[in-house]
Amino acid sequence: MSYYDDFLNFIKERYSKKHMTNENVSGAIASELIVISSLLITALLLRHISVLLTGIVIIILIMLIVSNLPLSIKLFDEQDDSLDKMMFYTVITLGIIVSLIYWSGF
Amino acid sequence: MIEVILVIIVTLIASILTLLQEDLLKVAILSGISAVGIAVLFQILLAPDVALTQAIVGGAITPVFIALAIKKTQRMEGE
Amino acid sequence: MNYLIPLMVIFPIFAALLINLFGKHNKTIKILSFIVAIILPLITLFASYGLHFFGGHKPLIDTNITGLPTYITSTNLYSMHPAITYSFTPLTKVFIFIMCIIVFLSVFSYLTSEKKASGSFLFLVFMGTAAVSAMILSDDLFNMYVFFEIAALVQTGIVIASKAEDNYETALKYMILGSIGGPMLLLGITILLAITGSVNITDIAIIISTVLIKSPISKAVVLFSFALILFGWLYASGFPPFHVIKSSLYSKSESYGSSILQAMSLLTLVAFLIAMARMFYLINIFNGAILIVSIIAMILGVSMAVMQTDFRRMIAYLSVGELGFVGLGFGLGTKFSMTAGLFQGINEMIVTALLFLGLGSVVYLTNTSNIRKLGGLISKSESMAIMVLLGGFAMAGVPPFNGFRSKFMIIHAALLAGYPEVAVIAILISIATFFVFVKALHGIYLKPQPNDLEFVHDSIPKSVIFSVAVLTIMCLILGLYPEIVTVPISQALGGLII
Amino acid sequence: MMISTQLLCLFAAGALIIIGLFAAIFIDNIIKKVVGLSFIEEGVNLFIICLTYKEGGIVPILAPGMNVNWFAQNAAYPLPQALVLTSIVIGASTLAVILALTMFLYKKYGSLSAHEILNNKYDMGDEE
Repeated sequence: MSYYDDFLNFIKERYSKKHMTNENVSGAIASELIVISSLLITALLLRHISVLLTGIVIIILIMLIVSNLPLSIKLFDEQDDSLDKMMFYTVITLGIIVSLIYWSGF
Repeated sequence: MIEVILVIIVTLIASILTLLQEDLLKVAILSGISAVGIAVLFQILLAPDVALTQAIVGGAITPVFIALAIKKTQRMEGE
Repeated sequence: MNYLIPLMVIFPIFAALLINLFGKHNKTIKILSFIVAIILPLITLFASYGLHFFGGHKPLIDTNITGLPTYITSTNLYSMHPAITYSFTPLTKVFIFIMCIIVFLSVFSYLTSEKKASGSFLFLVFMGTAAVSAMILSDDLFNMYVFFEIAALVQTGIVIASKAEDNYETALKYMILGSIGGPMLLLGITILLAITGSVNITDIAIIISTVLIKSPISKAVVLFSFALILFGWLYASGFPPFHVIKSSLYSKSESYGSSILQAMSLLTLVAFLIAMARMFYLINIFNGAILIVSIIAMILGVSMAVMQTDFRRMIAYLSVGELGFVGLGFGLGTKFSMTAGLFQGINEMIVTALLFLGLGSVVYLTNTSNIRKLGGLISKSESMAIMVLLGGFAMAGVPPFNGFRSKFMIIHAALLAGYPEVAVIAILISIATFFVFVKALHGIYLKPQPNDLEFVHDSIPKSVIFSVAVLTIMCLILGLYPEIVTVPISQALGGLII
Repeated sequence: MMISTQLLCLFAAGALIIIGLFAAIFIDNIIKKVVGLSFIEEGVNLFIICLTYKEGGIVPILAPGMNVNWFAQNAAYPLPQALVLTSIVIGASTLAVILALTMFLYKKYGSLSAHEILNNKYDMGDEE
């Protein structure tokens, strides 16, 4: 249960001004599990390109995830309705899509 | 060739200056200049009908829209 | 020549202008828009399949002109399409018909539950219907781009016309982001136009697959244009990074508006997805790119939906996440999976409309959408609660509803194509969807009613219950007899994708 | 390598698009941001017209008495030019809608800063 307690404390610290309910905590935990499990499974798709790459990527991913817990709150903060963040991610995505597709298509 | 380079330089400088202005009315006018520069480029690139439309829409109508919006809001950026 | 095909686009535009003209006369526009909304699905139903060439300019190969020089008859020029071409296939028929049904039900519940009908809202609704119908009918990329921009303006307009708070801000954000997404799509289309000399999708597909893909230099140009069109498609369909703005667009509109908005973005998604699949299917990273984008959309959409406490926002994020399944079908790249993906698209359209309309009644009753402040509404209307529950089942993929059929097909297709990971992710996302529904339904209907909950209206209008019931029955029918939809889709796909 | 008119104009189009993307991220004032974004649209239009250009060609208008074969070989490509006309009008109408929305929002907030107006965060439903 220590993970749950850590999580609860983290959220309480973060949103101490507002009242917390079970719904928020259960939602945050569910979202956390979904994000972690689906990211790891998605990384497995790389095995169609190279098995070694998959291993490296998964190890890096696990390290990143462990060092960034809890993910869901951070993701939530990144995806609020502010135009600055949306615009930033839009331009970044444009760059990533164009360069990745251009260089990996050959 | 030299006139093409001149027009391009004017267009680009106008569009960069647009983004550096504090006074929003100057933004409207400079964006008009840059749009007219593009219209001249259209004429050089053998598209006279597009050049006409661009000169009217970009050089006159859009700056007027912006100027009207400024009149309803505020003129200087920092206020 | 089949004149009912262009009528599908012209009639709603004409009706929209007429309704806007009578904007002051409440009774007139109510009757007028009701009649138009009835006629719209009928046009689709009675039109026969085929091509329509605007201005009658057929390709030279189809005309009776003889004595042309050999440099025309021996090249691609002979079979090129000079006119804007609309092609009406079983696939388009299914999509436009269901869109029209949703428009009818939304407009019907709008007209009966609001005392004063707003002419501008109805104008936007019919204009949007025309735009998305044209997009999915059109065989011409530039025509699609023009209607895509019209659809973006219409979506903004529907949000502006609503009474939700902060709607102007959301509309402005959408427009500002759109001024990056739209031009990039245009740039991609123009690069294709420059290298092939045509904007007709069939011509471009033939030229790319026979000539351009062979040489590395021209392939680079095709790849560049694919990247730009993919980016424009992300904006059109609300995949990440546009999922935040799209879901906030849905949640800031009236429930009638949201149900039409999501149908519009779904049709846009399908139209551009089919166009891209026809043009770029030979590029080796096409499937991979679509697959990755869809999976990211599913993960982000559903994980965000789980954390919301505003139920409109919840459904909005869910609908973005479920759109990922449509992309998933195309990303797997087999004909079976594409059929499954498009079938899922249809189900998604029906179910999300059901949920927006059904839960919109909660906003109608209490004027709030925050789950914290709600509770115990099952005492107000049991039938609505049950239908919303069934809708939630359909979206999460519980048998015997349509969502189960399409998701099962997608998972099956993923296993057949050799991607078990994709199947696992699809199942995970479905479970999360179900979780979201349990949370929302408990919060709205089953939790004890808070003392400070105030009611604006006393009961839900009968028309909304009727609309939701019709949509529920459609879910059930499609779940029991999926052949009604899957057979025409797979027939049409066989002809479209070479 | 000789630098042609077409190549120069392509560079200009690219520069305009990049200026627009720069404005999208770094400019805060909404009116300036929108003007900057309209540069993306204009850059794309310029790009399209560049593609139709033919070195030493003529304007694609068929005057009476012109030899049709000679015209077909020398005229610029007219189809994209027709498309650009539509695109210009779309850009202008989008700009008009954005400016109208800006005017509404100015009444509400008394400011033109995108950071102040458009950053209203959506919390976990805890407001009020």
